[in-house]
Amino acid sequence: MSSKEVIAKRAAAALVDGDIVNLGIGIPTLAADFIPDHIKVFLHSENGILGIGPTPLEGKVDKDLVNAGKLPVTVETGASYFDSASSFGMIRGGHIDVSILGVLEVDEKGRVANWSVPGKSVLGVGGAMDLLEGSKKVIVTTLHTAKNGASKIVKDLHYPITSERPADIIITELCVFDVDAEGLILTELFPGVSLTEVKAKTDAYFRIKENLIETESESKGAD
Amino acid sequence: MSSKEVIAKRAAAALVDGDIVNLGIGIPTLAADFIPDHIKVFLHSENGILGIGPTPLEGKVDKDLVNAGKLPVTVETGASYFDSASSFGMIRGGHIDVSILGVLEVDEKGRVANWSVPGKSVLGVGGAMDLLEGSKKVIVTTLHTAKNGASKIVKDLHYPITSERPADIIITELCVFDVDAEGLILTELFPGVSLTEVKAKTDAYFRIKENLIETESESKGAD
Amino acid sequence: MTKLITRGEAMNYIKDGCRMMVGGFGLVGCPLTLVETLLATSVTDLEIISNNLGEPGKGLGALVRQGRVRKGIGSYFTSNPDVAAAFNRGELDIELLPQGTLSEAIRAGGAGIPAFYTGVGAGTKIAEGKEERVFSDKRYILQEALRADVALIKARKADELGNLIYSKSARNFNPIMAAAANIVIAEVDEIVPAGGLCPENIVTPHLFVDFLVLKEGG
Amino acid sequence: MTKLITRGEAMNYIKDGCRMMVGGFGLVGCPLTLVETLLATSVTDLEIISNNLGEPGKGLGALVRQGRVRKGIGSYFTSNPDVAAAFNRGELDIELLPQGTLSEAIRAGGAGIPAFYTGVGAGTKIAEGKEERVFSDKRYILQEALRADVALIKARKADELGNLIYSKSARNFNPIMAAAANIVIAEVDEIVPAGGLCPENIVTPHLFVDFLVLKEGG
Repeated sequence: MSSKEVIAKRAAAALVDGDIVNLGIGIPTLAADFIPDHIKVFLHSENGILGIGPTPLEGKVDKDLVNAGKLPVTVETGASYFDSASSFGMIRGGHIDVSILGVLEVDEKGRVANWSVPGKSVLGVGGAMDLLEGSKKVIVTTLHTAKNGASKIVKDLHYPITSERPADIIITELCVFDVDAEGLILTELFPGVSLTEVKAKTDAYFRIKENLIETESESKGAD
Repeated sequence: MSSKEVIAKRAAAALVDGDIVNLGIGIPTLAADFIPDHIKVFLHSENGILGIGPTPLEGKVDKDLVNAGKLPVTVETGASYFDSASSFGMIRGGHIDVSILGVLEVDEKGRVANWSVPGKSVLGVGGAMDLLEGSKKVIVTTLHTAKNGASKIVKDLHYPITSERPADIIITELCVFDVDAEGLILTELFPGVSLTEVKAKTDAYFRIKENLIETESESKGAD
Repeated sequence: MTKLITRGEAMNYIKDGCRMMVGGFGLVGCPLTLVETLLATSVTDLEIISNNLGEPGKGLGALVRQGRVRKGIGSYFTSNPDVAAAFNRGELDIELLPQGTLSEAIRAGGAGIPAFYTGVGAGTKIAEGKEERVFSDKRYILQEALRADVALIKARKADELGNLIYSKSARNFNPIMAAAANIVIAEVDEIVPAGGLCPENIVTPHLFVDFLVLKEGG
Repeated sequence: MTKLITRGEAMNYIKDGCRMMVGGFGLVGCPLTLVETLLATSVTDLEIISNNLGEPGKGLGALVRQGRVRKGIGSYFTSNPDVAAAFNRGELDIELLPQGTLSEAIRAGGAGIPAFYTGVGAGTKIAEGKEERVFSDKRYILQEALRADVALIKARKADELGNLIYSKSARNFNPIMAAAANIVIAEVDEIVPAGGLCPENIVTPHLFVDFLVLKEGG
């Protein structure tokens, strides 16, 4: 499994039966492939769909049926369509159980930057702020470090903040942090990942859950 | 024709082809029977219907299909149903061409009181304020005087005002007033009605249209 | 993960002192099976958001007559003399809103909008005690959103997931109340399998609906 | 009283300097026949309210490339490099709103609500210059409604009266824009007789729609 798949799979494992889930672009979209068989979740798309299904087969694309990333999708039995104001009313009104989001950075309070890069013209925000503000639970999925090796889990955000509302869970290819009122708590290390490695690659201050377990190799992993 | 029918017929004559019309309870409802054959108007009901048709025949009543007065109605071909927030969005948003309203009183600026009687508990307003505030044109239909002979077209309202927005036309069994920024203008006398009678029965100050015509008997009436 | 419960089970979600939304325009579109079941319980001290409080002794009117309603928030209570009597005895608190302000406040509550401005009621008795503000030389008043602990609504048909469609003018306040309460219980005439409602025609998507109750005799 | 006009006639309602709403999420649900017809006119200096400004050289993107858009109000222009280029040259003004704030502001414009509060964007760059207010210890910002001189929308099917239904996720901004402009022109794939759409399933009642134009080749 690639790093991104490890993250997506762990995010999917955080879902519970009946959840209404909004998946962001990138790693979050991959989570759809790892939803456990014993639960049923419903995928919401902010462009006006509840009940998104798998990507259509070639030749079966409907040009009127796309997700928020403007990619062709299908719908499941029991799906519904609605207008954009209704869709964002669902988001802002607290009717989405879980949003899984990609980020540029997340800070030591769990706050997210995922919409704008400084120095570039600010020309797109889409639904990023709405989803972070309104979803009951926010799961951040991100590679632990950027291509240049810099930590993406930082003391202070270098990029403009998306919302004052922090994420609830942060999942990287190395570990999982929960977020509470004081900040980050490291709750899981993936198999083969050491606490030393996470400390080295994390700029943000974080607490460590009691009895945190390091497992040495993938084969011993519970995940 | 009864006085109320005279009023209702004149109100219906003020409608134009294609108008979206909301009819209040009482005299306004009667106007539906006098809509000229050569025009087509669409009746809106604030409880969520566009395209109300005639009263159903006995035995053909649908308990889920009532007007804003909670009386059984039918719908015409091309009708639609919507929720209460959408319906009042139409009203407040300026999508209703004409509202025909009953009143307790109207003042010399054309402002209306039609929702609350002083001294009694204020326990109902319904859609009265919305319709007055939001409709493009407001036609007031009222008997000229109350049962005790008091003018219903008054200098100052005795009852709580419904909206700061004045009516556009006031139709009684005696005459028609237009309303402009300065107040009332008497524009029509019904056949057999003298200017003297209107002056005697009207407490409000009003101007008189140039070349206003008094017709002596019903048979000579243009109406 | 079925949402279907009995009318008796539905009562577990209605607690003494709670704030409740009840759909309907008069008795049309009112969840009468749920209201009748509630009448048979001892739940009291209710705050009810509903356009009306039923008719004398009927629907919510029966709750009013039994003195189990602490406060009514709606637009038109004039047609129920019991409401005026209870109000005048000081036993019932009333908050009166223009019908469009009531419905917009409920929609706002469901859509995460804490407050909005409306021109309706500005300069009238309804505006007393409300904040006023001028936009483009016109007066508006501030209205805060309405939400409730539980909403009892009526729909014509549900699918097993809880998607809803309504019947004619019985739609009225039901779809907006479906979004504005912590627990939403929909009384329906009929439940069809998932897929039995066309995705384009669903009025209330299932994410708003917690429980389904079949109408008595429905 | 027919609402059907030609695509050429529709252009009479789009004037230099006007403020226009255009439906669609990217090209999905965008009234492309109307946009293409507009491209063939000389109308310029447009202010466009639309979630995006098309794609590079496509849909509204072609208008941007020709320098005929004065200002864009939307939520996501990042996918069209022409927009960034024109913005950086100072030739295009941009007002960026979170997508939910954009859609709610359009809905408010159609529903006679002058302004509302939203928590989305509070404490971020989006809030700069906006009024802030606290309700129940949480920060919100004030957003005024959006309206336009003309709206170009896309629906799947109309009846002769102008009632509309949409297709899947091509619905998006179209129903709310149908309510929020002085003149509303709907491009449709098909027109059926009155009565051809079920009253329960009509999404946009005909009172919102001024003119119908048939999609090219539709």
